[in-house]
Amino acid sequence: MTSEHNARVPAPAGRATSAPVMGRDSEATIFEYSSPGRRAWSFRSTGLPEWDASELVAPGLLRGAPVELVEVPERDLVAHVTRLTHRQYSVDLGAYPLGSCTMKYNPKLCDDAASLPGLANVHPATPASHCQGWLELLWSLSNALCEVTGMKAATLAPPAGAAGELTGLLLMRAWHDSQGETRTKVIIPDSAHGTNPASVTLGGYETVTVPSDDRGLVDMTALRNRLDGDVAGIMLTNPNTLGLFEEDIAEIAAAAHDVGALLYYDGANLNAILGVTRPGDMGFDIVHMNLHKTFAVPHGGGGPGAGPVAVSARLEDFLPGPLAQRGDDGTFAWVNPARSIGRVHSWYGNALALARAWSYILANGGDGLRRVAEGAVLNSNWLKSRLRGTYDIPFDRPAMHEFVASTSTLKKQTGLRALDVAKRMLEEGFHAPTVYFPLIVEEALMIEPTETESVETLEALAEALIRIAGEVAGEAAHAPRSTPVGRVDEALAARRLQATWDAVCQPS
Amino acid sequence: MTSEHNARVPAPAGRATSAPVMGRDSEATIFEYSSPGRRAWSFRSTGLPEWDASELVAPGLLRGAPVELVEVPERDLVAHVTRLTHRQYSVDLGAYPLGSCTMKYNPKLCDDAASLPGLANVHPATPASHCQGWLELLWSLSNALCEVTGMKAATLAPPAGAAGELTGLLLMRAWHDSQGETRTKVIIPDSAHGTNPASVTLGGYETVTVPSDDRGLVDMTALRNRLDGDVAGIMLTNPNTLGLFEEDIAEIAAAAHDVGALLYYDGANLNAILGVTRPGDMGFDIVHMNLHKTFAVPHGGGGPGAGPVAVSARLEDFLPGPLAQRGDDGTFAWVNPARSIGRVHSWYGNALALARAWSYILANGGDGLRRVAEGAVLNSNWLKSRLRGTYDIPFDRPAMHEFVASTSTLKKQTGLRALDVAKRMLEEGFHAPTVYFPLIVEEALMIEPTETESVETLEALAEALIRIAGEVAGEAAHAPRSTPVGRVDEALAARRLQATWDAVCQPS
Amino acid sequence: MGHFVPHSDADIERMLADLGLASLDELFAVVPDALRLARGLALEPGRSEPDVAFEMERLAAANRCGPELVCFAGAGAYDHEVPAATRRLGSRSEFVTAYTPYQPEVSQGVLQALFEYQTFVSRLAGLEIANASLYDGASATVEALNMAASPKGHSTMWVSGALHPNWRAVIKTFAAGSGHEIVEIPTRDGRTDWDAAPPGEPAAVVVANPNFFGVLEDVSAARTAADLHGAALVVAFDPVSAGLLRTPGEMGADIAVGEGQPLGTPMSFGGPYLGLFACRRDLVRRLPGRLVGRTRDVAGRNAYVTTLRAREQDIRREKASSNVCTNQTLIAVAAMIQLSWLGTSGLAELALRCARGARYTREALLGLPGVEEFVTAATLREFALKLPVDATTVVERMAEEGFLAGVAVGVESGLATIDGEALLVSVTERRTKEQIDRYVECVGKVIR
Amino acid sequence: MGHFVPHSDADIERMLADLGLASLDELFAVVPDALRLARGLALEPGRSEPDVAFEMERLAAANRCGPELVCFAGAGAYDHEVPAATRRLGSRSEFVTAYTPYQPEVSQGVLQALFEYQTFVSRLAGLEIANASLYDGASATVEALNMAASPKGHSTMWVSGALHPNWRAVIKTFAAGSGHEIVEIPTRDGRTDWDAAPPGEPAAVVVANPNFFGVLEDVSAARTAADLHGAALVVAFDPVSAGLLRTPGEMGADIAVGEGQPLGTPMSFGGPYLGLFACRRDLVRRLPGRLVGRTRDVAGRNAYVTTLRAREQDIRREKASSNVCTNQTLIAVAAMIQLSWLGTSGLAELALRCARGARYTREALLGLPGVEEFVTAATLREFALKLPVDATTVVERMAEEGFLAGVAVGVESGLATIDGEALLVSVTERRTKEQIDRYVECVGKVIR
Ligand SMILES: Cc1ncc(COP(=O)(O)O)c(C=O)c1O
Ligand SMILES: Cc1ncc(COP(=O)(O)O)c(C=O)c1O
Repeated sequence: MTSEHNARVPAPAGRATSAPVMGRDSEATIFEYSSPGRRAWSFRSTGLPEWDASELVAPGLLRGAPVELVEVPERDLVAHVTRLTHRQYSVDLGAYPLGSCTMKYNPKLCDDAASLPGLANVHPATPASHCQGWLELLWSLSNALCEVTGMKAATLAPPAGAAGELTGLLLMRAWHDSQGETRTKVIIPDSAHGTNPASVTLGGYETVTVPSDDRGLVDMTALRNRLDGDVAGIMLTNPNTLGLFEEDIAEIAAAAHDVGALLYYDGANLNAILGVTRPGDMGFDIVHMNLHKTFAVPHGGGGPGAGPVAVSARLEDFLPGPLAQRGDDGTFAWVNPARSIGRVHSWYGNALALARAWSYILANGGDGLRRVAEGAVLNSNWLKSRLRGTYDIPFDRPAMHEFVASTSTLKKQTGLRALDVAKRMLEEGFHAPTVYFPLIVEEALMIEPTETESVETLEALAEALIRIAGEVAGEAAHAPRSTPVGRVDEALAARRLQATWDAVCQPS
Repeated sequence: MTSEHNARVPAPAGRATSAPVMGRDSEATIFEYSSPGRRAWSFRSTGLPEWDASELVAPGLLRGAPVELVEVPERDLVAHVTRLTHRQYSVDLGAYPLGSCTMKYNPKLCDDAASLPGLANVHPATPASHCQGWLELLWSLSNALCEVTGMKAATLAPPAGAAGELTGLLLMRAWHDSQGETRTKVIIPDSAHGTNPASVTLGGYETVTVPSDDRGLVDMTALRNRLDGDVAGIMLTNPNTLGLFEEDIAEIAAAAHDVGALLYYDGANLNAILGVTRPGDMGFDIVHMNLHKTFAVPHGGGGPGAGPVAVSARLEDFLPGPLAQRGDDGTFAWVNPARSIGRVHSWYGNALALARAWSYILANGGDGLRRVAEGAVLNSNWLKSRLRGTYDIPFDRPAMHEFVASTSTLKKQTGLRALDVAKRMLEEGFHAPTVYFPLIVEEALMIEPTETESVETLEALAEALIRIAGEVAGEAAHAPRSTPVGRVDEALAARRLQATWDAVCQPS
Repeated sequence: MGHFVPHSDADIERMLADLGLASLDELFAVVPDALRLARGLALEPGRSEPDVAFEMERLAAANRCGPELVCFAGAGAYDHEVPAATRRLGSRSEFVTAYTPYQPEVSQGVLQALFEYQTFVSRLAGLEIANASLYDGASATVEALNMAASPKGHSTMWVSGALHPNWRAVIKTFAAGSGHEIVEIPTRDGRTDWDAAPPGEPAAVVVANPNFFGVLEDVSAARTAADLHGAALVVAFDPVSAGLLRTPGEMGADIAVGEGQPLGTPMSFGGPYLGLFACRRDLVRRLPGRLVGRTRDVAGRNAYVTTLRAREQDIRREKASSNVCTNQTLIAVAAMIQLSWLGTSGLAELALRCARGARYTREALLGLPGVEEFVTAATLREFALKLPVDATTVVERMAEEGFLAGVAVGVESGLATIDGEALLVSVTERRTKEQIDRYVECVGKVIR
Repeated sequence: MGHFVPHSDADIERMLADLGLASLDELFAVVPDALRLARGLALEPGRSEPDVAFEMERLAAANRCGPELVCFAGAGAYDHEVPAATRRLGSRSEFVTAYTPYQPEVSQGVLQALFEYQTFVSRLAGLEIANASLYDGASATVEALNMAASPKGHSTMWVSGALHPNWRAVIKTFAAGSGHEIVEIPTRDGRTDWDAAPPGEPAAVVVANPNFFGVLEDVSAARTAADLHGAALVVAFDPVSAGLLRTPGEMGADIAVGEGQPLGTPMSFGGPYLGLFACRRDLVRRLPGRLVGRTRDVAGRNAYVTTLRAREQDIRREKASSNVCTNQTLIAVAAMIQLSWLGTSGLAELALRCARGARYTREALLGLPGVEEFVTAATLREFALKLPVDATTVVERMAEEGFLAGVAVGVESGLATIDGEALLVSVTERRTKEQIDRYVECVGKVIR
């Protein structure tokens, strides 16, 4: 399928035209740099007998030729990948006010923690007696997360928020099963993140949507109408995806519990309330956290994250295992909860991400975490107040860590869409806000400055947004012009799918 | 002097307009990001008494206010410096055919070696008994360098090539002193690198220049005319700075030795002859090496390098100390040569750079080093052959690792200067060749592709150079246009000197 | 207190004043008093950077690994070399601190790296489509089952009893939600015995090759079993063994999944790892996770973008093909770099070296008195043996000697288990003859 | 064989054919046969990356440092914390793999970093001009003398006998070339005794503050001595102590030099370090090393460039003010980052913490029987003591106990020496009370 690629003339890997420091051409693919007989690899000398492949694998199973990957020297590989990094925006380059994503700056000390050989090189099947450091770390982190959320016990295994959601829903199911009940529905607000309904389906439940009222909060009447004995639970995030605190949360909890439903907390917005209030105190039964939002696990271009799930006492026995536990003698051991729903990860979750989160918690301490929330909420409100009068603020109540603006009015006036604002922001040297989410706001711009940006950066964000709003009609349509590529044809990508280099090379 | 800076409105550090991924504005200085009361630092808790400064320093000595540096959080510092890196070309981004500089790719394994805590964290005054690893490393490297150069003994202490030169000249002086002779002159070719004559002066000698003949080699007649009992030595590099092998080197050596002069080898061009021929075998008495050219110490934007000096047997006793030596029992100790010229560095030289070089030598081995030379010479000749016919090749003899081209003819035809070619090359995604050096060639372009570039990269370099040569007159004058800044006003920099931010802030 | 909020006290005062607030507390006026955590968090005060480093180093020092515990364990986590190039490039901050590439114009770095990654995974799997990563091998398998299931759910799934026990556990956990019936097919002599499958109409048949015991399965038998019921064949493959073996695609897989940890990621105490996922082109509309496609920008330049987004949860919500949002991008980028570094010849060489080490070690261990084969079927990079002493005990005692001897495994009702009588031993390219000889000698002592 | 030359055999053949050559050997036809190294280099064959790593780790393991040898040694090399930000930013490959910024349009990153570095050094020194780095403290001092010398050379230099003995050695080595007469001025009770200077007309007077014994010198006395002869005053300062002390400029220095290692560079067995160099503005035309200036590009944007190049060797050749070409840029960039990280308050705090640790340690050691002050003058971050046991012996014995106890120093003919009877002890911000208490207890044992 690919044998002809290497026959082509390889592209010059030393040519750095793609590096923005020098130009705006495309960066060739690694496949185009390949040339037969070149290599980067070298392996340890072992002194072992050098049996042939044919002496090690039966003929029917042995492949004919090696898998065709590439043939590049280290020099060309390094140049290629370094240039790719020069075509990539990141928090370390500038502000990233991407709502719901909490793209804060992650202290470099956490990178150090995650690269300690004594953490990174441990095999997961090491006997507990020989990895006490890891077990202590997991146990300590789990306790801290319980304190932060006000819950009783936690599993650290889910590798992302969505995995945490599904784990939580399975806990919900196990709970109702244990009560001898079969419930079929889970209520979520119309502003919920897409992973919520998707997880509900995977959890074997039906999604029932509850609308937001004109405050932008859960419509209590509508909620009460939907609550019955078929409802397994309600999934909420608080502050919600409009960045508003659900003030009726205690009532919601009572109403849910009244019908025997459980209350699930989507912790993607936990950053806003650290040390101020806790899901457990609000009445939630199950909480997942996005450590890659709140606890400084960097986002890695889309992961890995970590999505621990903490639960109230009555759900503790159902947690997935194994869990690290401290014995009376101070040593740590793995335990499996009595009625565990079972494993949710090949091993124990994204352990090195957990180590980062632990180092972040150690560095901040209790007071520092509260300061994080204060900073996040202060920054969000300050920026919102700067934009008021220029952009619509659909639900203009005190914001928490983020807020939603909209170009609705501007669109009518000058045609400016949320998407245009996003693309223009890229030109201005910022990442764009989240657009068209939550779905209940037209032309939504969901803005989360995070606590790590200075007031001058907020001011610069505000000025850029205000400038864009004031531009003449159609101006933004050409944006972005200063980025490594201009506006990308997304429709073409779907219509003429080329998901691999081999697909590119095939006549379509 | 600087108190007003912090009173200004700080620039928004989260604004990434300078990152080429987003735009072409200037990056503010770190001083402009400063705002009172912010900070990045944190220190270990020690449990020590917290005496005041006034309890620790006498009043007359204690400064009034702290030194005004900056006040920035880690986030803003990281963003600033990361953006600076996006305004910087480097070998890891692309080809760097800068003649005389040997900007080859440095394997990443060498970076690992230099960051081992067991090497990086050792205090230089650690008793030899507790740093045997370092002493063994220095001893091994020293031996390997002697083998590569064909010399008897070496000092690793000089921290750069120029420091090695001066060390070598002082060895020359010590030698003649020991012979009861006072000599005053050192002969260097007109093509020599600027550090050579500068070092000669600092060594207390007078520079006598010997011209190149029409082969581009040392003019033997002229040399003989200049050789007399006042000549302390001859400094040569071979291949010379035209990239040509001094074929008469054996004769030169004999002539020098006949008048009692020593022969000094500037090892900046050693890359060309590794494993092929050795300065010692050519008759040189003193050799300095640029480990940051030949042995993969990365150039660091201008250092640190390392400039070890190796000498023939008769000079061994004069080497600067201390030197690592292996005793009969296999342990290592510091020794000082009997008639040492003394120390040339605060400690033992750029030790971590030496560790890199040693790891590079281990990885290459004897055969690999010869392959390095072969690759360097092959690449240089191949590229030269591609340019012949487009550029002048003033001394068109078989090239070694580099060659010198010229725009002399082109300048007459279209006005194209070497400088224009350099600036246009930046637009093409390459670093420029060295220009206007060596001084004996008009409009010189000194091109050293190095052995780590593939033939496709060489071809792309050739195509770019040929394209530039064919452009209409004046076209290049606007280059470079795609770089973070356009052509820089060097005259203004000198005329209105602003060497610090404080100078910028002062009315001039 | 941490100091990652940049504001000075004066900044805070000014910002509060701009908002007409008197204190930071007032920012939270909307939070009902009854819900406020008046006492503050019962966590220790924040520590300085060196104090955190000190504590993390203490924890790290309380684990044994590397030269202190020479690794002969595998079972889905392998002690491969991670070269400096992969480590240093993979940790560049542009990759590390970017979000999911929602804005392609400023995310070409991550997008192109993923496009190249997808190409590699597609080639390793011998299938046309590969996604941009899933969480780990187990989750990739779960997603494969969901993909293979009839759209109305509640399908029967035949899962080889020689698939990793932890993966089977994860499959069963999530089946509680999806309603799939998971039927585990027993093994015989280390291979899946498809003849022992109960009656039923599976939607998917899952087999690992090599399987948990390191055994090379007869994938064609699985293909036959799948064909009999019109089921999809899911093959779990090992990307290193792929250097020597025919691809899942060649052997008939509709979907291939795998654990990508061996491709440039350290063992990391089990995570973050990398779920490899590839499938036939006609299945692409039900693909879980992200997919990067190549397209053009307005100026006609090559550009990359996440595509077929309509499958994804943020658009299709409860009807999405999967709930995956954040995946393992950074680990996928590392795998892309590592596969480039290995290249065509390096991957083959790596697989060969592992197989050589395994054979040498296996023969040496079998030379010890009382050591026997646990299964007789052919293996490649790891193998299971029966020892005269219980394997768990051997592992504990060997740890005292400085070796992670392997993983204790067994078979219960025909199904592979962790914590059994046998020792599963894996040998990577990092193990030298000298280490193996010492290891075998030690095992000999320990089982005496 | 190494494999850093990318060419395959086929590539080489093709390239040779293009050149009309039959073998690689023919490339070297110009090298006379007699000079060819027919036997090849007598070095071991090339090793693989992991084999090199293994060997380097073996060498590293044969050194003791860090927690194994808790550092109380200073004497010009200090065990300061290097935070993750400095380490990670300072090792970004754009800085590491760039050349000297000859082409400013693509070198703004390094140039601007150096401009900021120069500003910091200028402020620390209290002098208007700072260069872009020199090799180390010793070489910076040598360059200062050359700068201060009369243009026709052969000047007399008065150098404090309390300047670092190694630096004085370096000064003397290079004086053999420049012809300067180096007169070392004896100390009395740890301070330079300018009254003991012999008759003569020095071109420069050099004093360190704090000096080698950690003692705070009377710089005004040095200034007076310099003024008496119209000499330039060169002050060697410590950038950490600068957090508490008045600047060299304030104290009358014409030129300030220093060792910049404490600013973000590990102890590194003595190098690469960083020569700090600052001077009065009117001396700028004789400045050694590179200087970055701020200017504009064609579009009027701020831009940075190396300037006043006419001083440099590549232009002025034998008349250059110095022969320096390659300097220590990367270390200067790290210092820029570290100084930003410390910031105004952090540098003061750092200096304070070092001084507190030193005082606590000094008092505790003086509480041990038989321990006495070596000099009575006031010190800041390090101090010398006389012990009842020879200091070299104490250092050796303490090393066995896990401490690098300090550096053995002495005075000979009034001049500071390394390897003497006294122990020079330095305490950085990394030393905790607990470590110090254990250290003092151990010293107590060792000198009993
Ligand atoms: C509100 C909300 N919930 C859930 C998630 C899902 O988390 P993850 O992407 O880690 O699966 C996100 C992440 O984008 C989110 O913003
Ligand atoms: C030929 C030659 N000699 C000497 C040197 C000086 O070496 P360094 O810059 O290390 O002082 C150089 C470096 O540019 C050079 O190219």
